[in-house]
Amino acid sequence: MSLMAFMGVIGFAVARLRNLFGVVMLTGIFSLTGAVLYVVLDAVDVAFTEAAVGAGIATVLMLGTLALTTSEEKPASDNKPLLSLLLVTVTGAVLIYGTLDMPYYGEATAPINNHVAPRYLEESGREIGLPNVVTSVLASYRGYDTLGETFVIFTAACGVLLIIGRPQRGRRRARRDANWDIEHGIRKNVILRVVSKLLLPLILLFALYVQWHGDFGPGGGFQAGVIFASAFILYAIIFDVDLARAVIGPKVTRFFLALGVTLYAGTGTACLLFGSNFLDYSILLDEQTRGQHLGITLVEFGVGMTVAAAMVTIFFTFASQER
Amino acid sequence: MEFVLDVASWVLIVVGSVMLVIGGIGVVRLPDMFARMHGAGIIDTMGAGSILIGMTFQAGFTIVTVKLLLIFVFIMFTSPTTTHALARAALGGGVRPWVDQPPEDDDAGDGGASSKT
Amino acid sequence: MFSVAAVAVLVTMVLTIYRAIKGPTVYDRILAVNAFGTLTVVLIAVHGFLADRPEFLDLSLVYALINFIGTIAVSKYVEYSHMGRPSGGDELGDI
Amino acid sequence: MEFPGLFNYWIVVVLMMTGFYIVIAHNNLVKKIVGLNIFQVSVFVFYISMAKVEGGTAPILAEGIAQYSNPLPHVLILTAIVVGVATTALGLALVVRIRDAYGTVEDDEIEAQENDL
Repeated sequence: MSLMAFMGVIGFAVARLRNLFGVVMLTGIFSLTGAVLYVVLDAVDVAFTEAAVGAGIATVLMLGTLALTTSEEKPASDNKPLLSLLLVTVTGAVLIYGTLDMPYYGEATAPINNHVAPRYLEESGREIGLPNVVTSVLASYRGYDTLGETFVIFTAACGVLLIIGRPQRGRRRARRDANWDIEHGIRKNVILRVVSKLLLPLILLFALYVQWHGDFGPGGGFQAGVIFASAFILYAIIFDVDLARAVIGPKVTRFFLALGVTLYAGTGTACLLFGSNFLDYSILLDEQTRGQHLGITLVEFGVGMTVAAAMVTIFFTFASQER
Repeated sequence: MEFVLDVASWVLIVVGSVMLVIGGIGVVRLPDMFARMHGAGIIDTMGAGSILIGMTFQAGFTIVTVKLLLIFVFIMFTSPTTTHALARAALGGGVRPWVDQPPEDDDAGDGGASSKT
Repeated sequence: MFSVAAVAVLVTMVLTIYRAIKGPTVYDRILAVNAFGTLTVVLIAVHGFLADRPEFLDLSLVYALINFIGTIAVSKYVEYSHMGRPSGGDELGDI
Repeated sequence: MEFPGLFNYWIVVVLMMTGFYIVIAHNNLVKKIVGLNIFQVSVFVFYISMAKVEGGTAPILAEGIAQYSNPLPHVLILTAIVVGVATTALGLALVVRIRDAYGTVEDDEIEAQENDL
């Protein structure tokens, strides 16, 4: 079954040499297939993230860029393809040669499954007390790592703001006619408006569920943040970016962007102040598992905030550019 | 009781599977974009819908059933909406329904129907 | 029983992928992606039952959600930015 | 149990090379970013297929399950996906900015303009 999914993946991986819009659509399918594959390979949390990110945000961002640039790729003028094809084939052959020494798929004795992983699986139930091992590893055992990743997201959002966030010599969308909008915009579409209004609170509620339920099932800060952001993105799409900006302004998003990272790092520092190691939450409450649980909840909340704010910021920055 | 539920879910899932494939063939074989939407509609409603309902019979009264029903309701809401938005976009973008005999407006399909108030 | 559904979903996926790759207009592609998303929802749910751990349905729910948002975004993009703002959607009724 | 064998990894290599090819052989910057994405996904799939243990299930502890898949690569990839989209956004922002400055997103045209200066 997983093989079937794989076959599908190759199918359009090969067929992706087309006009850019088609390419973006195929990327959407590509990511959907990838997510199914992750589910089949037992990585439910990863599939969750891919679901929230790949099919939604990534596609929307790509489209935003296409709207700002061009949707047709110009045919290549030089005759590089042969050379590149050769290079690619050679590299691929070398890599395939490299895989010949690898342990077979699904082998429990493979080195990757035999060092820290069994410890996580056996001990995390006692040490952290959460059923979802992925969350335990993410937020507690490898908390440093996740802190770094959160900072990367924070930095990326800052970078987007720095590069295209500033109004540039009248390029910024001139506040357009409110009348035009009411008469012609997508807002006129009553069905879309009504259905989205119905769905928006559900999406937000679901995001919160994912956020707080991430300790017990698939989910957590990263996924919840993206889903939360997608609610605002939906609002901005159906209504208008300016209106959405009025709901959640640039100052608010920037504030939460910073607050999330601060919460994460602050939790770590609090552990330090209580006399333990950085990001060792056991000290926070009298009992080890309760302390861990509190720490993980706080940290995941921080991650969720940063991710949500970063995604909203990035989307709004793209959407409020004018060609 | 167990047996009845099993039979019911079997029937629903098999019907759903058949409908999925029919819808898929429709998406591939029908002549134009608006007609293909009908194929996609079958996938979304009859196919996905009956498979999800069939699975609720297997799940019993648990949180799983609730989630399945939630997904079902969700698809029932979003699928027509997206189809509508898409048909509008296509019509606005200059795609015209493929009509055999031009005078008969009924052939315009749901793309045409959606533009009536 | 669930394997029947899984096979049907996979077959249908292949058909929609064909349409997505071939699709003469962009709208065909969007349609195919949307249908593919629904199929993903079903496949993940079915896989949960196949693997005897059906508690991961949150995933399908997210898909149903995100698929909606994605398709709306794409429709908006082709309807308003492709053709330029002033002329888009003028001739349609006032739905 | 011979069949899956190394097959997954070969597919990963094929995908990775597809992405690589797109990055080096195409001039359009957006297309290059799509290529990078494919490359990235191939790495994700690689990690996740290494984490799969035969007979294991998702690493969410439950009663009566003895064998779980390896959670560690899941963690790494989970964060990598979100970071990936954030960096993709950064890349796309750069593309938008480049189009502002040069009026094109084709690599060779940009190079030609640079040479003209």
